[in-house]
Amino acid sequence: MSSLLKLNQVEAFIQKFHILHDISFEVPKGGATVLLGRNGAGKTTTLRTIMGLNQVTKGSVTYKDTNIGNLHTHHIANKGIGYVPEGQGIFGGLTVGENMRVAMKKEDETTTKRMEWILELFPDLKKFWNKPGGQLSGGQKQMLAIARAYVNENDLLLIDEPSKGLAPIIVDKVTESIQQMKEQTTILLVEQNFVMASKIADQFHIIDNGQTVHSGQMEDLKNDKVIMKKYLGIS
Amino acid sequence: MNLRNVDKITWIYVAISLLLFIVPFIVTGRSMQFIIIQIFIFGIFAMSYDILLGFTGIISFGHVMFFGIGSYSTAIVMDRLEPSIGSLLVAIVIAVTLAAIVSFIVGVLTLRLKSHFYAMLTLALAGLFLVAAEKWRSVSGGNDGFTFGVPEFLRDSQNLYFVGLTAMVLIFFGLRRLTSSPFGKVLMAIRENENRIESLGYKVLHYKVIASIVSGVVASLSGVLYMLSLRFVDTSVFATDITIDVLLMTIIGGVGTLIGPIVGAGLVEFAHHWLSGLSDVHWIFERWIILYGTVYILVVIFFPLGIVGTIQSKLSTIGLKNNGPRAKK
Amino acid sequence: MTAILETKDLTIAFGGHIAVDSVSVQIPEKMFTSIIGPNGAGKTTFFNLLSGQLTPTKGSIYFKGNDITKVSTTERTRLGIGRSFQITNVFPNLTVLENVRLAVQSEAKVRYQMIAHFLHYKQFQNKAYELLEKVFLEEKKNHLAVNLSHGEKRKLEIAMLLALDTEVLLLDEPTAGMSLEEVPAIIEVIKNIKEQKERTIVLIEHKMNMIMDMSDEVLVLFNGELLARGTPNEIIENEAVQSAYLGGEYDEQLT
Amino acid sequence: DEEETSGAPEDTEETTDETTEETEGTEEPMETVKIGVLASLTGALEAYGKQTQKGFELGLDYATDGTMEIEGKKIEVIFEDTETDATVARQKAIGLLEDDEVDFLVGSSSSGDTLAVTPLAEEYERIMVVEPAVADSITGSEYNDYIFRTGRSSSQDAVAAAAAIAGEGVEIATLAPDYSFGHDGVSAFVTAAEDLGADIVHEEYADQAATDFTANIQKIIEADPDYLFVVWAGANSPWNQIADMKLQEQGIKITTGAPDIAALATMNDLVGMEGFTVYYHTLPDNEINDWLVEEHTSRYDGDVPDLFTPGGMSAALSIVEALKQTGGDTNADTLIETMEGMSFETPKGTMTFRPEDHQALQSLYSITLEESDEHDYPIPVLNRVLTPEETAPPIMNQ
Amino acid sequence: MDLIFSLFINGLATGMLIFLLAAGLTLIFGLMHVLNFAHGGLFIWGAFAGVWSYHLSNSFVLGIGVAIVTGVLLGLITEKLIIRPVYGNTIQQILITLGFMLVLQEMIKVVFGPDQKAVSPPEYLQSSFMLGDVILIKYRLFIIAVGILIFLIATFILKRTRIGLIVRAGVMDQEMVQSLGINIKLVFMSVFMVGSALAALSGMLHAPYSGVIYAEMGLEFSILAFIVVVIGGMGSFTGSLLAAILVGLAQAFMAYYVPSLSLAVNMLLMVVVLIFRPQGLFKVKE
Ligand SMILES: Nc1ncnc2c1ncn2[C@@H]1O[C@H](COP(=O)(O)OP(=O)(O)OP(=O)(O)O)[C@@H](O)[C@H]1O
Ligand SMILES: Nc1ncnc2c1ncn2[C@@H]1O[C@H](COP(=O)(O)OP(=O)(O)OP(=O)(O)O)[C@@H](O)[C@H]1O
Ligand SMILES: [Mg+2]
Ligand SMILES: [Mg+2]
Repeated sequence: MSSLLKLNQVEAFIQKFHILHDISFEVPKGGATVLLGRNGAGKTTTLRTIMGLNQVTKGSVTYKDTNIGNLHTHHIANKGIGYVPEGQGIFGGLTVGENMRVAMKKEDETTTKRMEWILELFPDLKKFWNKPGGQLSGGQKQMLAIARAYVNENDLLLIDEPSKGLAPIIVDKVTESIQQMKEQTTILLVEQNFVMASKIADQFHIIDNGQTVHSGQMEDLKNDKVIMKKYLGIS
Repeated sequence: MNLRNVDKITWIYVAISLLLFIVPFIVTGRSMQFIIIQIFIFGIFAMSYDILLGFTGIISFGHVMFFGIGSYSTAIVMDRLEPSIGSLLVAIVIAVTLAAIVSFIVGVLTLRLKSHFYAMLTLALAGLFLVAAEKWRSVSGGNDGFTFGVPEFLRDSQNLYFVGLTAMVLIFFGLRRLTSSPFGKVLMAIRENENRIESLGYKVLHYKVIASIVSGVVASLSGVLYMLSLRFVDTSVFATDITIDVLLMTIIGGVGTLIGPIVGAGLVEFAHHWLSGLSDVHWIFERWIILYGTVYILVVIFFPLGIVGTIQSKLSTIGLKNNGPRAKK
Repeated sequence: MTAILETKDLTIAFGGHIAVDSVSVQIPEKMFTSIIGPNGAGKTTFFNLLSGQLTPTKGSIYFKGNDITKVSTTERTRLGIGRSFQITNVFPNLTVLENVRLAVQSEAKVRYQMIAHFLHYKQFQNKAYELLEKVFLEEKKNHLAVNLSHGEKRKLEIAMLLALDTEVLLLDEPTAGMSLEEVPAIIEVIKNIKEQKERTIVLIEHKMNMIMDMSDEVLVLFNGELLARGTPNEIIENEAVQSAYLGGEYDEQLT
Repeated sequence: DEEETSGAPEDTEETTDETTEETEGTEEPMETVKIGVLASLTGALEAYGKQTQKGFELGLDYATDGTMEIEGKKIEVIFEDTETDATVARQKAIGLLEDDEVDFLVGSSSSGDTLAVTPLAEEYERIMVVEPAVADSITGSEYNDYIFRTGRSSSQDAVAAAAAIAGEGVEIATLAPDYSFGHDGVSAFVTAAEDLGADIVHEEYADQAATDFTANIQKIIEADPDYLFVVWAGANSPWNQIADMKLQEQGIKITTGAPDIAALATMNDLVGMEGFTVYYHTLPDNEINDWLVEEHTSRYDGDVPDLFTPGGMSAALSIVEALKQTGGDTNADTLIETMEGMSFETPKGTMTFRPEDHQALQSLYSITLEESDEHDYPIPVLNRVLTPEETAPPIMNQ
Repeated sequence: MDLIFSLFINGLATGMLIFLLAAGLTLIFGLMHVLNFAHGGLFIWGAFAGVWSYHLSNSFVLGIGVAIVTGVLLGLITEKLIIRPVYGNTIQQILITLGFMLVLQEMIKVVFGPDQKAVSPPEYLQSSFMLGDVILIKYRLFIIAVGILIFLIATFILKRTRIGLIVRAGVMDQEMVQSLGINIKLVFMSVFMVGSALAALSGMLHAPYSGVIYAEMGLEFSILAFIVVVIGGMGSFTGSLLAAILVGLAQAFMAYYVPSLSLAVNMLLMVVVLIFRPQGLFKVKE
């Protein structure tokens, strides 16, 4: 299986702090991969490093067989990588519609179609189309952040904790939408909601203290009590 | 940080202050003493600005109004009464009272206006003071200004030096205490996140107003000293240029450090003195102001947090590393 | 049982949008009340009204029988209503310890002390440290809050709220984004507070198992209105709640 | 900030000089007379400061025939830049007095700088020759015995202006910047003009930094005077708006003090204006001026001396003359005694320090602005010389 | 009536001139939130370079062209060397741009000499004509026209393209904008260059208006521009236009009716506006 994205012994610093020590994993084309780990393990930092928001100080990040480790963020994004950041990254002063417009790379028919699909998925966004993003509720912001990533045609989607702050009913919807997305796009997910993660992901990697410590198929993990307990605290 | 540690720093400051008391016996040139006195004066003024900018996060473009209030109170009292220590005290009382009243009002306005809007409003208020000084010519002497005498004792440059230094040292230790008190910690929190502090049970407005008053009063004292050193007043004591100067001193030294503004004042005064002196050396330095401007640019590039701020943060990261917050198991 | 907090006809409109619509509830003293509801139902807004961040367009709020509708945020905190925030809201360039210490200091009512050095208040430092231990954040005490990971910031939020030691604790999705292993521990902390110190707790959460496990009573908000209230079991059985919130046969209901 | 210059002329000059020897012992290292000159050598008033500086240097050269010696003493000059900042001026002055131990102070380009320094002259008992600061208070309310002014004062300007245009029944309006300089100038003018029988029909003050003067000019049009007397200084000026508003076409004649050459260039629309000036190089008719023009032109690339150049020269000439008369004695009391009432020759003719307030009485020039083929600015053409007696301002230091 | 009309038209022209001054700053300060004290430096450079070439070639249009090019180039240099390291940090911006302002201002004297320079409008824009009793100054009508033109173009561009949105988004969260595939650095640089070009253009247009240019005018006028941008409401062209006209009219009417307060008119206006509208005339959503 050819891998779409491959991290090889990646190290990264934030300012003077050494955060990522040795991150190595592959994301196969098609399907979904989830990163698991405790708070502060380095999951978010890993995604940010892939996006070029942190410098890779050692190791390599290979995407479609090219090293993207030292590219500018916008170049990386333009290679077809979409990103839903942890803090949602909503432009508070812009309306929901404007937030979407900033994200839209082109305005053609497919985009319009996607737009329709998105608004069906998150009717709240339609309802609050002209409301400043900063005034949305926490969950609505989360929806907007996901919607922004959905609107473009991407080859890879990096999604950081999509379920955070969402009502169960919306979590179901988002889960379903990611499952749909999987058909055209590869997904790399960070998620604490284990139920959701196991519904979506095919394989997992566990990060602990800035290192990838365990990998495998999601199917197997559900039954692997030892790993679950050791790294995820689930018993 | 522990007590012993803090004491060490305090001792260093005390030692430096004592050293400064010896300086006039070594540097006897009045002209150089005059420059150093200006550093004391602007050091005080810049510290007062730091209370606003560095500790409370308020940018004001009109801080000079308090300096001007201090200046005119002194000048007018000295001119109208006889130049004695008694009238100096009267002048200080008037200066402090006026500054407190004005800074109270200005401080209350921080409630309504945020960041740039507040900055511009203060610019406007200081501008109105300038216009008032210009217009009320019978009292202020207007743009031409007037000269006046000062108490005999302060006519001596050395004495003035000691008075300026003492004032600066006292104010420095006072403000340092203030900023490291529980009150000061709340100010810093306001700078960081004004909205959050309310839901911790603190009244933002009270703190801002108190900070504004402290800052205004201290600034007016620097105005008083300025007059003692200059013995001449004109409307330029309300000019925006002075706000800009003091802003620069504060930033160059490092905001939120208190000692930084003094260092900044020293650096600005000496850089100014030295660079402008270059023009006597060679005609090529006729445009020394270009070099002076370049100094500012270089400071930002090499000392992004100001001189003291940058050094402090270098030291503290070393400290943090030793503490090993993220010990790898 | 007496109500420590009570709202009457509480309403707020943002422009034309009514975010909280005539909500009248009593929050019983020393109980654990949870608020659930779809995203945008008005839960956080309701908290904002209780804590004074927002002023209602209509209706009033009573704390221990006194009308506090016009009382400021600061005063409400001092009276005994503390809250945590859904979107993390800390002091970014202060250290973790200093963040908590500010709350401890407020609780100790040392507010305008300008003369004494902070280090004379050693007990604040210790208390803050203890609280950090409770939320598993003591290792990060000297880090600037801005450098924390998301989950760590959530913990800091909780520590600050605990430090205030108010009679009422309003918790807005405290465990969102917190890792699985720590959620139970944090829940434990919250429960202990309620039981040992006899506090009143109001919690907004989307994690149903948590709600079921902890709540004495659950309020359901929907489109700004109080849709239902009852014990956790009653609520989970409620069909309206199921379709609007929990999923299942939801379909077009939300629009 | 600056105030004195451009709109009205100022300054005077004079010279004398001497190169002497007085001593016989050539072995001995020669004694020196030190002079500290304060001027704005950078900043907004830089052009004026530089004129003073050049004038002063030329003055010494002229007076000592280039030897830089007087009564057997070497003359040493130190120029300091006040940056048009009172604090800097004071600091530099202290430096000059203390560290360099100068015998004379000269300066400066701004009244504020000057007033910050004059008390030092008294304190250190050194003579200060004020040039070209114009504020009346320098020789008025802030006067002290050590101050002598070769520059003309605001009131002198005003009196000159009045002499140039006022007469029985003439109706005059004034326009001036709304600060001390403008108010001083106007009030002195009003007194002088009314003495000459004129009627002041309107006084208009405008924000000096304003972009738009049309509202002010509108009011003047409504007052419908025969003359509009403008006191102005500083780069930002109302001239082109006065032209745009067609005052001259509406029968209102403009009069003002002609400024320095750079500013004259902004007055092209005012050709035909009658006014006065402190100096323009073609106006005075005397040997010193001829020398000044020639020497200045050859030294500075063909540039003629400008508004304040002769002032700088006069300051130098007055000092040399005084030294000559005291035989090189720099004792301040002796000098004061000598200089009070002393007359000295300058590029502007004879000047005399009035004993009462030490203001140098001097000639000013009544002129008309005329177009010139050689220059891209209108040139002042002499109507008549206003004599020192005519332009003597009231004594204001009592 | 004539009087009021005359005051109005002159006030309007002043307002438009001030708007031109503030237009560049509306982008740089209002939209990008860069507290650029060197704006006045760009303004004087536009004025001096433009006037120099105008006088050399006798073509006013060429002068305008040169001013704009100067603005663009200086904008490029300024953004790359001075502003880029300090985006988002107001305190550093103050220091570095003030330093740069000193350099720019003093360099003017090195290049063009320290003297003030007289400037008059080209023949075809000179003088004035009378409409009844009202004097209409040609150059002012020209300024009004240019002001309206710039306003329309700017509004059109900001409304019709994503650029305004992207800049505002970029100010709120640079990283996120980049993550959306936008080269925000390039966008910021371009906007900064346009803002600088506007500053330089207004310097050039201002020159014949006041009849004289001098190095110190930069700081003086940039304060006016800051006032306008802030009371207009930070980043709104409509706001800046309105604020500028308000300032222009206030100056004209106060100078006529309450002359004793005309020194204070800008400041008073700002105090009044900010007390009643703490967010400026046109509140831009934060
Ligand atoms: N800006 C920063 N400066 C210094 N340290 C940082 C910074 N951002 C994150 N860290 C540290 O890096 C580590 C990893 O953070 P990261 O955000 O990647 O964690 P995470 O696995 O996403 O955690 P969470 O589940 O809480 O979101 C944490 O220990 C955090 O404190
Ligand atoms: N300041 C505001 N201005 C305008 N509308 C607002 C504001 N705050 C909240 N709203 C709107 O009010 C509604 C309720 O928001 P609220 O934040 O209370 O929802 P919530 O129940 O907490 O949702 P979530 O579970 O997503 O956090 C939302 O539609 C939101 O867009
Ligand atoms: Mg994370
Ligand atoms: Mg919420």
